[in-house]
Amino acid sequence: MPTLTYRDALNQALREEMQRDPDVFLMGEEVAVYQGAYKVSRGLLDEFGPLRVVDTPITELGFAGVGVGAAMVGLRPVIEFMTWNFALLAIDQLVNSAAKMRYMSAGQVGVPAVFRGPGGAALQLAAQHSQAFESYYAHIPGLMVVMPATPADAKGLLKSAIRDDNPVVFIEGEMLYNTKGEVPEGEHIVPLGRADVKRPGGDVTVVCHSKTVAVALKAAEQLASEGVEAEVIDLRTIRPLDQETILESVGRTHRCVVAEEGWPFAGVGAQVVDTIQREAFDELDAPVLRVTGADVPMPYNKQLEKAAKVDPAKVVEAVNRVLYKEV
Amino acid sequence: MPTLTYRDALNQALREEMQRDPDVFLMGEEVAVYQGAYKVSRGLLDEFGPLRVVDTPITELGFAGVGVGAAMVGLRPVIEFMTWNFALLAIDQLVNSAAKMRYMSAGQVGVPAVFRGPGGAALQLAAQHSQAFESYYAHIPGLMVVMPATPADAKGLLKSAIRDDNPVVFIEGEMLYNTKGEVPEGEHIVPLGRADVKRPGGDVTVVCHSKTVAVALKAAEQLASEGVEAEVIDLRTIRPLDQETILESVGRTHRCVVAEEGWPFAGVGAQVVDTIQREAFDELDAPVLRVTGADVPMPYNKQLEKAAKVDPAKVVEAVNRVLYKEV
Amino acid sequence: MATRTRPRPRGGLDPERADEYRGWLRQMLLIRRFEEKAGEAYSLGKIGGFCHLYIGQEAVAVGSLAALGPQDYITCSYREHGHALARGISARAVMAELFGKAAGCSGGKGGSMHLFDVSLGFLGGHAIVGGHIPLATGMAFAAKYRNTDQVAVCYFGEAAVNNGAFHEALNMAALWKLPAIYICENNRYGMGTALERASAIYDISERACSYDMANEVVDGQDVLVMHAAMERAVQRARADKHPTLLEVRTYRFMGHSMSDPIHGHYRTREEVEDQRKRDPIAVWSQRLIADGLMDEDRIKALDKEVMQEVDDAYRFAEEAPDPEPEALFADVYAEEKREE
Amino acid sequence: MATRTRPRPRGGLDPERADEYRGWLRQMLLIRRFEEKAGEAYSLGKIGGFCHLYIGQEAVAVGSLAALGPQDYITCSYREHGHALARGISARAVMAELFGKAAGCSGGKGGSMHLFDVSLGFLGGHAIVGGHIPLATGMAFAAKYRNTDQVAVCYFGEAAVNNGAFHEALNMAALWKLPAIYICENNRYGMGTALERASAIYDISERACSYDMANEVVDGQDVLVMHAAMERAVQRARADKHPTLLEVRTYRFMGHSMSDPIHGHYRTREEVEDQRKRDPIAVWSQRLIADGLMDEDRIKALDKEVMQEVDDAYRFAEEAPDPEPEALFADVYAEEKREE
Ligand SMILES: Cc1ncc(C[n+]2csc(CCOP(=O)(O)OP(=O)(O)O)c2C)c(N)n1
Ligand SMILES: Cc1ncc(C[n+]2csc(CCOP(=O)(O)OP(=O)(O)O)c2C)c(N)n1
Ligand SMILES: [Mg+2]
Ligand SMILES: [Mg+2]
Repeated sequence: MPTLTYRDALNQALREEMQRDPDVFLMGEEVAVYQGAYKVSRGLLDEFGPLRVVDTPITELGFAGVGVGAAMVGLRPVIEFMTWNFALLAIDQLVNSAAKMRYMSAGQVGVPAVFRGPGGAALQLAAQHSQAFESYYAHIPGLMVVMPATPADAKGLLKSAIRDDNPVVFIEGEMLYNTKGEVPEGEHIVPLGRADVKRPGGDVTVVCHSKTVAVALKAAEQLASEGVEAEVIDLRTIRPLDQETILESVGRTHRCVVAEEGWPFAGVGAQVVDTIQREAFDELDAPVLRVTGADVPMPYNKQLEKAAKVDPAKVVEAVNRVLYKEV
Repeated sequence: MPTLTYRDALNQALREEMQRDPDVFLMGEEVAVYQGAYKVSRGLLDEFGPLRVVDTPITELGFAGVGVGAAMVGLRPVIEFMTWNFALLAIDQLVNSAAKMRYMSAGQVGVPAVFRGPGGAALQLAAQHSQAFESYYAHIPGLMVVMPATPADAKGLLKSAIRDDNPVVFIEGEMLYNTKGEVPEGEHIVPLGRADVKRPGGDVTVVCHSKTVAVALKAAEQLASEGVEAEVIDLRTIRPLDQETILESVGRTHRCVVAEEGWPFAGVGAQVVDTIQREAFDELDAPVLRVTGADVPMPYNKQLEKAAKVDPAKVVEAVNRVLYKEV
Repeated sequence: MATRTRPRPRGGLDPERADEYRGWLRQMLLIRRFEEKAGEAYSLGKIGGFCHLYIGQEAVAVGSLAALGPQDYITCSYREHGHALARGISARAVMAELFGKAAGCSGGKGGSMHLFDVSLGFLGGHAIVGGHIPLATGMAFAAKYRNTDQVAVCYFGEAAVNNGAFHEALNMAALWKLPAIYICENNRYGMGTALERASAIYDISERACSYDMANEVVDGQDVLVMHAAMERAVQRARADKHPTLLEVRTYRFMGHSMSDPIHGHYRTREEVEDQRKRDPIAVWSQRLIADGLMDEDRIKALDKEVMQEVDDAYRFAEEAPDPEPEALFADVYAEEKREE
Repeated sequence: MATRTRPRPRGGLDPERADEYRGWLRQMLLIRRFEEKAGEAYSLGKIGGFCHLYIGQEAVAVGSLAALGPQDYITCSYREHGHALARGISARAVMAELFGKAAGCSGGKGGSMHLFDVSLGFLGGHAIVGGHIPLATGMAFAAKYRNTDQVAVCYFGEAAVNNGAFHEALNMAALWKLPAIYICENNRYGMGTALERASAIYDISERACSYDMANEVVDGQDVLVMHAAMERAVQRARADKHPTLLEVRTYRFMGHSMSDPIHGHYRTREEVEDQRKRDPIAVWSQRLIADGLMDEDRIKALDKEVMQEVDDAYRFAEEAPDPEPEALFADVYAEEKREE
């Protein structure tokens, strides 16, 4: 199987879906001539031309709405936000237009659009450019929220997202774009709504998604060296949440830690905790603990930023606490 | 003590604070000439004039930013959103400007502004006008989130919010404006960050806020008639969350139900559940259950809307479940 | 392009088009009677939520929609009963929607502010001011993308032009040469705020200069003038693939919504009385009579006919069943996603 | 109001103002050398995140800020090193901020895109395109509210004018007659997108017509022209309480940020070379020499002097300590809220 970067896996998914379906087009800032701010759309303008790979002015609200409108009449737009930080300007169109159109029209008008781009922090981009908003979109009935952690999932999930008839919020990671992994060629589809056990283990369940998957896997390695087998569950799709996979694992391990890049208050992890304590109350031998980004705006300084982010040590420490291990 | 409506209590707080501090002004759509879309600002234009009670164009993003800018140089704006549904257009200014300015400037520039207006559903206003977004703002470090449920709290909390040096998101309820209650005259201050036990009880804790407080109290009455004493805790301030009051109560009742108007996924209730199971794991005799709005866009039809909303029966049912009562 | 106000077409009405002209009068009468009935039903509590009547602006929807084809796309604000009727959604389906019934054009789930009929290209009533302007722009983009001759028309009020969504959308439509027609129904007020207190310039059409977009100021109380201006805009969109901004001068005879008095803090009774003198239905009736295409009696008969249609719609809406309880959880996601 | 391009002021430079004129050259040189050093430091990994250099646009910040008083408010985009230095924040404080050090003007927590110095009315670098335009408008509102003679100045790029925030803010500023000056630094590109591919009209200044706002097109490569235009705008704001939109034509000699090549997909090497011929520092140096207020040697000496200042700032930044770990949780809320 060929090895690709996460970036090229996304590029491959876009290219294949645009070849497959003439209704699919890509629109956003710098996606065409500039080949993408993060080069995810490299080569697409040459292959598909300016009508299907469209550069926009800096108008997140406007072009998100253009995407919704085009989807309302049957096209399949892939709308790129240069980063999800800027999508706050467009959230009205996602929440009030995309997520509600099918319902308000009693099923007459769907919005088969994908909204994608990198979310969360990169390196030293400071407060306004380092935010994880998945909980905002996962809060909304009518939206799907997908966050691939590996190149293979990036390709398979983006293809599913583009073919899905619902508005899909697809959040990538700037820090993931250069990561490499094996990616099946051609028709590789990863269904939406299914979590993936990235590492099996029987002592504790670690639920994570996107960038925290690599963090959890590192933590799991260290824990293994200490004789603790952690099962690492990558949610992959945040909404709808794959409760079965989570509950099945916690039913075996009786202990759980939930890691996410974002802020703690009403984050995705809070929902995972709510689900587990409700559905598996009697299974739990310890409270479910969360590892999140520090509850502060992201500072620019390198050391402070490092301290604010989730890392393997923090996950290991939380696992030891749910195992009531003195360290 | 005089009896006032929630609306007039807010009006009184605005008037008193504007009399007290010349830096306080009110800005928003229809707040001046029209006397407020919901008449909360009735009479203020006459008393304070057009420079301190300012009608704006329909530009939520713009006038929210104007408020933040004015606050950055020391004024104390009270920015009214006709409803919080429309504030989605302005959320970039709340999250990226208001919440982060103090941090990005290392404490040099604060934003002592209040953003207020009604949130949640009224009656048959349908999908785009019936949404509860408190979890969005409570997710953000740098913001305070306040939601009064009674006229007295409305006055006391709004006065505190206006005097607070942080950006405060102050969410009212259209369905609360006409509710009546005793309101202390003059200097009545309710501190931010403190929940309030609206009804004491020893069998189960019901955590609620804003409109669900009245719902919970009705449920508590019915439960009392069935011999169950529910303690009703009104959060009042969502961020910062008053953990002590919640945990002290659950420590006595060992059972808890959390009610909120909004959607379930990553709602405020999810955070309350996360906090309780983490801090009071060994105290719990049952999982904490949540009662939320249905996980759908709000339908227009009256019956469907009713079915989508939180009501006393749903709270009673959840309480019976955490009490493992067969009914 | 400069702002132009075209003179009212000179000379007599073309007798060849008599039926079409009478049809316009019928549509305006239907909207008027329908709205009166809706107001009545609202007062009786049969209609809930917000209800924004179109009385006084009928000539805008009727004159402009008459210039479109069945393939075109239409989006409106929450004040869209008139547009829905003029586009051909039945009075029964619209009234049933206002009553929240399953037989409503949005299955009772949308209500007054969210009327849809995809078979007619009627793509909503939208309740976030300015929010549907980018949507219409996206529909125009789709027409260009598919290289069809479709036109996307967007109706909004004059208060929406100050909103960022208007600015962002019109710039893209002009930049990309999209077949879009933006119809600003300038009824002088956004709720209680007069245009002059919300916009730095009072000629909305001049906003088009920021995008080098074709624009016209149109008398919205004269259906013939409205129709002529719309035909020019449609031609520009279909043939030349150029968008247009039409500023249509009209007036709302009723309050902003049913919960707003007709005159109050923001406008005087005198002003409203004065405006009522140019009732679009009277203006057109007189023109048809003057040109001998109608007479008082035939107009009375026509009015009677539409009143019956409205009464029938009212009865239908009253008797129609509510949606099934299961409808609450339907249509959140596409079929196969239903379970989630 | 119509768009006007004023001719380059005629006649010789006023010898009385020689020191001021030399000061402008010194500031431009300081910014140039500072940016060159910052670019160097970035390549060495001493500066992280995004770093947007101001090289080529120096005359805009220097010429315009020279027309302000100490009481005025300034807000900028993320490309604000030059404005910070021209306003008087020390090279040490700015460089230390880029290095993320506690001695930086934002305590090391803001970085290149978020420079602040409240004592100088320098209220940020902001990184959401268009986001600070309403903020500046609010500061102008505060000046009017307090009835002071303050002016609020906002710097942004030409790509920001397509954003809704620009539209909403300028309409309010004109509607309310606020003492605001909006300076659009038109360097022809927003990242890799040429103005012509993002805006339906190419004369940004004409956007002011939508708000009946005073406006000028200004040659941003000539500091004297920039200063004269700014003086007119300041007068208009302070005395007449009218806002102004200045479209300043300039050019970015470097890439959009340190991670963007100088020329690439979106502009040719030839274009950049050609533009460099009107280097604002060369233009002003020649003028001063021509008018006998400076000579080659004195300019060399001045350049040496600022280089030393920059080297000192660099050393200072390198040796300065990082913020204390506790700084992570400080400044989220006002003091008394600190614990939360
Ligand atoms: C973004 C947003 N802000 C505020 C409102 C509340 N609101 C509903 S209609 C309206 C006035 C709109 O006036 P105009 O655009 O002129 O349309 P008209 O009602 O006159 O037809 C306002 C402020 C809203 N629906 N959306
Ligand atoms: C709302 C938003 N969208 C996108 C971006 C990413 N971005 C940063 S700078 C930039 C280009 C801005 O160009 P211009 O306004 O001309 O300023 P210049 O960089 O030329 O000084 C873009 C797209 C952003 N920071 N904010
Ligand atoms: Mg209007
Ligand atoms: Mg630029």
